[in-house]
Amino acid sequence: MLDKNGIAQRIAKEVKDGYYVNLGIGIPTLVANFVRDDIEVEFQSENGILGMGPFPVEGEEDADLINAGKQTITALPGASFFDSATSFGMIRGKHVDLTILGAMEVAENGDIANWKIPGKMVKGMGGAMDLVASAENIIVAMMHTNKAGDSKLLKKCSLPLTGVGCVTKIVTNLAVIEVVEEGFKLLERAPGVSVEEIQKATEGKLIVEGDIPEMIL
Amino acid sequence: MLDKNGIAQRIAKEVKDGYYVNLGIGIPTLVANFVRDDIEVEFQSENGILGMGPFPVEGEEDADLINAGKQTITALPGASFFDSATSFGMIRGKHVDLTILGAMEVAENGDIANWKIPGKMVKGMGGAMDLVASAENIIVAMMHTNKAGDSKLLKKCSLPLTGVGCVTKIVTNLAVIEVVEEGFKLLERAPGVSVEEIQKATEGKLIVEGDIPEMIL
Amino acid sequence: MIKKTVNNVQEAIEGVQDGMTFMLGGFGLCGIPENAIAELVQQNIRDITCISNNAGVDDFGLGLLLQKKQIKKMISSYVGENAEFERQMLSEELEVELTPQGTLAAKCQAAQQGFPAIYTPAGYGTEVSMGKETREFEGKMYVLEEAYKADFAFVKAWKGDEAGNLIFKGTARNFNPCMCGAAKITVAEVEELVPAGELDPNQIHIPGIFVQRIFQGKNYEKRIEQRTVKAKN
Amino acid sequence: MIKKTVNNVQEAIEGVQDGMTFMLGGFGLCGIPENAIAELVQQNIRDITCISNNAGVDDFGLGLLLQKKQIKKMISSYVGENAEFERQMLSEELEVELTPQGTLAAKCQAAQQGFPAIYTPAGYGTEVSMGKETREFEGKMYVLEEAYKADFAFVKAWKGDEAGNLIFKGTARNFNPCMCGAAKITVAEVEELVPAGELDPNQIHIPGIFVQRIFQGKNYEKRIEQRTVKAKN
Repeated sequence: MLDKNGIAQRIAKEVKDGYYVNLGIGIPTLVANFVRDDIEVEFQSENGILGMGPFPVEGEEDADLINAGKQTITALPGASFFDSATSFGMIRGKHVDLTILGAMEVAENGDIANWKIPGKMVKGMGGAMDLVASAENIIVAMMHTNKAGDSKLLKKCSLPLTGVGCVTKIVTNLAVIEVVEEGFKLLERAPGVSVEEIQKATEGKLIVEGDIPEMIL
Repeated sequence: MLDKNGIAQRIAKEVKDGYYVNLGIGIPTLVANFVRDDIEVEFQSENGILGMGPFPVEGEEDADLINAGKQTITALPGASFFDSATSFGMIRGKHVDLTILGAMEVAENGDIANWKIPGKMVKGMGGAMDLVASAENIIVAMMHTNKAGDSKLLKKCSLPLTGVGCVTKIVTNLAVIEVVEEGFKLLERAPGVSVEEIQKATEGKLIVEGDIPEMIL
Repeated sequence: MIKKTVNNVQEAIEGVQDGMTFMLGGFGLCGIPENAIAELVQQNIRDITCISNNAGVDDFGLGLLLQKKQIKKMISSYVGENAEFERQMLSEELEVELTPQGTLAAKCQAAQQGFPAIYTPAGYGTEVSMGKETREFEGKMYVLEEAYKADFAFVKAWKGDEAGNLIFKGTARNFNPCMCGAAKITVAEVEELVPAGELDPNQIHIPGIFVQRIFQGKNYEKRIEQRTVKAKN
Repeated sequence: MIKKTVNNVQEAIEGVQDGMTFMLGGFGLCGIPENAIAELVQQNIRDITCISNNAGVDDFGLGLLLQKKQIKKMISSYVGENAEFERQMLSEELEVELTPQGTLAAKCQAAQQGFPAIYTPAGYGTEVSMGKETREFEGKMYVLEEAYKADFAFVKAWKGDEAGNLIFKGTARNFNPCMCGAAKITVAEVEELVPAGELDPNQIHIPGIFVQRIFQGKNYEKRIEQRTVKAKN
């Protein structure tokens, strides 16, 4: 079973040379720490920077330089700043190669719900709806089940949707899953996790073909 | 009767303090020479400059600094450069206060034709269709009649239209005319030109109310 | 050159009235029009509709207007980090319209550039598109979103000149450029106001034609919401 | 940082084929991708559809491609100043689609930014809107214009860096930024190519994400179409 850093580490392997990547808040943010340093990757933050770097050294924080999580950041050589319309132009225009974000629920048809729980305080969708509506490669980083132990990989989302039929891959504490036409296709098991455990934690249709390898981090 | 410079000089009086102005090719370009220098005006050229200045001094021409007529120009203090999409955003968004352009024909309902003569070589509409479709204040600068002596102020345009119901004012070698709901309202006569002469040169409905003053340049 | 300078924030916001709709630049607390907000609080302008990506924090940014219950309606993409906001929203004192962030930016820019509406894929199939016209282009579904209308846009830039030309800094740019010229009157406050001719015309982010009034702001706090740092090596 | 540099124009235009659609930046002869055009002539790429505001002059710019009859179709707003163009158009060797200039810019930018179509008032009620969908918004009529599709966009910038970031100069900017990222592959040629980090990230006109290949151009002629000067006082 993986912890949050493990999930991030596994997702980092999906980041390929030459990718522009948008990282959501939470586990996705951790992915940056695990990307191989022999490939060329640039991180986009939708508030208006391409070429986002690590947190600044203490004392060098700049109030005018933050990421979409409102954290102080740095800009790497080759970075650029732009306005919000241009930023979402990049996203809508499919120039960002990979979007990694968290979710409360994913359905077997690729629907995602990650912005609203009816009856609870709603904080808003931020840029998530734009990201999932346009990106061609969307990886969800999340725990396989919620705090109550219920599956987050469902036949149908019960929460209000963020986007329809858009998720391509899911990396959880238990498994790597590809969303295919027929449902959740199991690709890899987390270290020490059995197919049965994954099956039990998955409400939606899980497709298990042949031997499922344990993931290599 | 006015010559081209006279028409430009009369139109210059329509340019008010604080106006952003787009000048078309031909007579409109001459208007800049006659604008009072005690008012604040900025000229926009749709190829991407605001704050356009006069032609450069010989030897200081810059191939990267031209107007929409492809002439070398200068930039005044406070100028800015921008791309074509932004430029037409200014125009479409009604931020340009006054558009002055030439025409082959204007109809009594404000239609304008100035880009195409069927059967002849067509050069294209350039930015004219965008300008007339969006500007709220459009002054046409032209001769009252064509070379054959036919009126260019018509009941209905015979040539393919550039825009519909958009012209607000017309300044010709003979008169200043406002386009109102009922037709061409005669506002001023050119020096030495009688109402009868204007009437004779106007095919569309000319509205003459009261005494028509001779224009003051 | 057309001069856009006004002497102070009071002159800059002249004409604001109760019940108006305002656009306010900024992302979180980054690049917000601090001076204009403070003056709206000061003048106690009420029943405001705010188009702003966020709603500030409890004691800063739009939170200051919320504290005094001056805001009737918020149009935003993300409104967390604000307890008073939450209280007013749950008690239905405050009307809230949540819009995807890219749609928000596009609807402002559409107003700026005279596009009556845009088609965006964001929100299709979600409650955001409920009651809205949708349409297919080449096998993909889009939602028709109309341009915003606003009475004033309040933006904050880094540098500006007398002609109203603006230059933003870093990610403090965000929504500010999209809102310039998107309201009837655009008010820009800048950290540094310079005479016309001092800014390179090639480096202007927003040409002065999109700005009606510009003034030199004061006492910028530029608060940081999440101070994240790494240790020195 | 993702490197976009290629060694020369040959590498830059690799993959171009007969029958493709190209976007080409520039207004008149100002800011045109001289190197890319010369290489398209050299490689005799034929049956091209060109989306370009103008068509060059007889012996420069797109006129060079016209001379060799490489262009099948021109999509432009203004095509005067070119006798060979006129001859081919009148003899129907060349197909011509005339589009209002602002619509041309907007259709390129829509492709760049993932908008499937835009509504513009330009051309409503004229032959440009014939056969196109029109629609009323708040009492004004608009024409629906779909985003362009192109295989390559060839643009020319003043400065660029290895990451593909571009800065344009003066009115040589024009259509170039709108076309970046609006085609499957965007090729930028620059007068000065610098290492990443040398350009101020605040002053980038086009972020490198919109550019696939960048190279240092050569032998820029930068011809002036209308040399207009005033006498020295």
